[in-house]
Amino acid sequence: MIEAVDSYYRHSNANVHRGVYGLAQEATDLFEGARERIAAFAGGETDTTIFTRNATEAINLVAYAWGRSAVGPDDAVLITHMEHHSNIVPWQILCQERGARLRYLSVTEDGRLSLDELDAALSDGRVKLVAVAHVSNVLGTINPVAEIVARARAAGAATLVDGSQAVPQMPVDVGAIDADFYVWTGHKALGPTGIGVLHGRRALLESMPPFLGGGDMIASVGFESSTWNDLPWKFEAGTSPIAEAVGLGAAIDYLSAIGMDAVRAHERELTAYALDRLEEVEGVRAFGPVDPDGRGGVVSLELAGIHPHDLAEICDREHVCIRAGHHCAQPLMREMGVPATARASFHVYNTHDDVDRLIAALQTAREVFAL
Amino acid sequence: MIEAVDSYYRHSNANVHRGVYGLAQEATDLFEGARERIAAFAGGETDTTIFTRNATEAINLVAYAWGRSAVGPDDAVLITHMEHHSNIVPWQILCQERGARLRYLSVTEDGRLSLDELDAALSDGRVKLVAVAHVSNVLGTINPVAEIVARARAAGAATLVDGSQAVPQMPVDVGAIDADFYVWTGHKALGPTGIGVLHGRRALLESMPPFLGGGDMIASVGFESSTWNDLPWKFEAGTSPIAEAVGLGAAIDYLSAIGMDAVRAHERELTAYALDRLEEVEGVRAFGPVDPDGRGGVVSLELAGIHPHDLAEICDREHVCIRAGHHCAQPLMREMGVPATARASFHVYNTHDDVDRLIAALQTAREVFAL
Amino acid sequence: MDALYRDYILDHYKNPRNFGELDPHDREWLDHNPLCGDELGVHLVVDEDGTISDLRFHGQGCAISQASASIASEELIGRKIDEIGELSADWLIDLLGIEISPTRRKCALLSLKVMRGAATGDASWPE
Amino acid sequence: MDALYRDYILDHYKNPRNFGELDPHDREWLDHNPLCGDELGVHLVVDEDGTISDLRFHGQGCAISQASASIASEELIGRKIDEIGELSADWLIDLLGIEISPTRRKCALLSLKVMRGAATGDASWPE
Ligand SMILES: Cc1ncc(COP(=O)(O)O)c(C=O)c1O
Ligand SMILES: Cc1ncc(COP(=O)(O)O)c(C=O)c1O
Repeated sequence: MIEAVDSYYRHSNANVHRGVYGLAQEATDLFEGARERIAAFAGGETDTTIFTRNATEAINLVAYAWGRSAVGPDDAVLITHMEHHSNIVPWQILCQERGARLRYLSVTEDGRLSLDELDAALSDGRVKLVAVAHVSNVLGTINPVAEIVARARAAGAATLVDGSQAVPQMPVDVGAIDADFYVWTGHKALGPTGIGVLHGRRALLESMPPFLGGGDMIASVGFESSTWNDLPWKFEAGTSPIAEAVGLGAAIDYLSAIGMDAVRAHERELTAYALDRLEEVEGVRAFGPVDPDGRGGVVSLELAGIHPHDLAEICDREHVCIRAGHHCAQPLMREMGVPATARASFHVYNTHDDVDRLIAALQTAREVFAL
Repeated sequence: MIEAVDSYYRHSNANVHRGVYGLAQEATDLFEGARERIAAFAGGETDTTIFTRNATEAINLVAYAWGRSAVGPDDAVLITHMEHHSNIVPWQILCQERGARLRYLSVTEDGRLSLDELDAALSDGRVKLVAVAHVSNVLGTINPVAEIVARARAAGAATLVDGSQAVPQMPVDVGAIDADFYVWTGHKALGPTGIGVLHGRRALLESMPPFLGGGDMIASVGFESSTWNDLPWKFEAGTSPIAEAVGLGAAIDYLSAIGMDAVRAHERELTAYALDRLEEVEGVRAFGPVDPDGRGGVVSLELAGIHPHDLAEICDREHVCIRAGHHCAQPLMREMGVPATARASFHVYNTHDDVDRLIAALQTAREVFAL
Repeated sequence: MDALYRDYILDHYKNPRNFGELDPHDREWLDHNPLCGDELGVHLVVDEDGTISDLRFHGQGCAISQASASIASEELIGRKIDEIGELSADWLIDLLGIEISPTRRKCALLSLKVMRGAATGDASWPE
Repeated sequence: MDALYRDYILDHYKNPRNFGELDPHDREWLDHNPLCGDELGVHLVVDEDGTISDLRFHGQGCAISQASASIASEELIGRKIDEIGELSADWLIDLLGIEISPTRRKCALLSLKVMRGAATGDASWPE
């Protein structure tokens, strides 16, 4: 990935879509070629695959360009207690602006959603959108998104799936999930910062007004008004994240070469091993589903008597990187009754050794804290 | 710049602002350190210097978060015929949505704005915002933005200056210009794609609602509503353009080392030389101010009998990169009565030789077209 | 001699055949190349038996797009309107007789796109 | 022995002094550390002559922020409320007696920020 970004800047650095000279053409080919591969990687179509700055911007794009006209007073937006702030705050802002209600699905003791509760929430017909994470960034839960989408659609609601944690760690086919909007983010998929992806349903994208106005998203600009470019460019204003797309393209090539089935198997295996070994450490509680088949490669935990913040500091000294905090999921923290958690993430580059070192670091922390 | 991005990814790749471990701290320091230097480079303050995806997003941020409440029916937004689409389309969308009027200042024969016309346009007190380019990307015109800002303020209008072309090529002091909003873009300043900059007046930024909702821009997230983070993060939702900021930081360090006075002198000198030599080529018309003191380092031209598109193709074969097209300034093209122009840009890495090669390429084009 | 800007291409560019408008006309179509802003419009007069009896194009663009329109116009007058939908990108590029790089392909094909649009209402790019 | 998590720091963390609330109280302040979410609130009772006669803090956070609040609370009871605004970051860090890395600085200083806020209304971070 680093090599691809680097080589782009050294050899093909010219603005895409503009000018006829050779360098610009090369940049366009690299950029649009990356789009094609990135779309295919997630099972999407090229021209309904829109590049944004990150997943957050992709969700806001939907909240502004689709939500401002589709959600009105008395309507509701349904999200869940396990969402990332990026999939909460845009809907709070939308609902406040439009006088709509924000509803939440709760999370069970073992970190899952209930389809019965979903049906109940949909039953009064007010829900215009269901927005849900494919994989929780705190609990690791893999949600049954295809089923959720089907039930929402049957109830007349549109759907947005936040795949930021899913796309990097398991085979994802957005065509099969069939949500109206599916978003993910580059930097979680071993790609660079500065790029996110929105796969949208063509009919919706075509009927939506644009979000950001500016260069590239127009067909022609008159004095009073303008006409919009075709998909996907209608939603990509200004200079595109060219190097970022090239870098993300290289990242998904790397993941494809390993094979997403293999990536998933590896993460399942490491997570299962970690859940097992964590039981050895006194005072540890791991959040989320107990069955490794139902969860991705993150484990959030709490160690009685040690604040997550201190735990992360001690692990860091032992060269084990874990993240402590609310993980941009304050509502979930509140529901779980903890101020924060410590979270270990596993990916293709991690091994059983890393899990062993984590366990050792947790034991060290207990010693430091004289527990 | 490439080295800085590369080294960031290799050595400090961790999400900013999150987690206590060392890598994250290092990334935060790099990112916020880059913000400090980038702000100082343009004469802005650190915490009112907001990173966006590009200049386009910065302008849209203002149009949404400030414009939606500040501009109402019967109000007007005043822009000019020489704006880039990025500084036109967001205002068209805003005006259409709010029932406001979009007014234009015209461009004189020699590519300049008239302050008298500005005063006349402001005189009825309806103008709520004046948005103007600091330097035109087509004509090269350096607009008297401090004067424009002062007159707009006296008439009760807010101001936005699009400095995308100015910051890279001349000393800019946004404090002295004193516009309410000043935006620019990274990739024009020898920096990476995927980053733009908004310098905003503190009082306005504090009173504006946020634009994009999500991670990092919140102080705390409740179930129904949230509270916002301090400046500048209130306007930076989701994962920040970390590598991009580091890269842009390196780019401005490079420019600072040369010295922006020296950069400006070099570009002035090359532009003057180019304007001189262009007179040798039969049929050439150069657009924009004739006095090199009043213009930056771009020269748009037309060559009678050869479409700009063909001109760019022939120059490309001669290894001279010029851009042909509307340069995201269709209204200006219409005003100038041309479908497109060919444009040469000069920067620190260009020399008199490059100008000579341009002139030779134009002569070759005339031969190919048997003129 | 230049491989792209051949004499006859430049000749068609400088002296376009069938340039202008037709009033009245039976069919018309207007389109542009979003990459470079070239615009091309066409007017057709169609006989009762479906023959294109007259055709004029107007607009502005580069040498390739203008010459392409001029050359194509000569070929299309006298053809049946039903045939136009069948004409492929290759047909036109062969007709032009020059090597078209991927970058300039849309310049060359805009004329066929517009003429096909007028004949069939199909707004897609010729393949 | 650990240079950061010294015995007396852990002792203050595990057995915080002056933890809780005071009702009634004369002054209160609540704030948090945006980096990690630590929250700290404080209640003060102030004598007629301006002496802090009682103080309780509540909230949750890491060992450093809790121990810092506990240690500071012992120092502040009995002081004049007017003095609190003068107390510097260095004063508190010296008091803690441990080496604070830049990353943990805000953890250590949150207690002083909150206590200063209650005394003076100043919401800035101590320098
Ligand atoms: C004057 C001007 N404004 C705005 C822009 C838009 O910049 P960006 O595409 O990075 O948003 C540009 C550059 O392309 C420009 O030259
Ligand atoms: C589940 C989930 N949603 C959304 C995001 C937001 O991604 P970004 O910050 O790149 O917009 C993240 C990652 O940080 C995430 O884990």
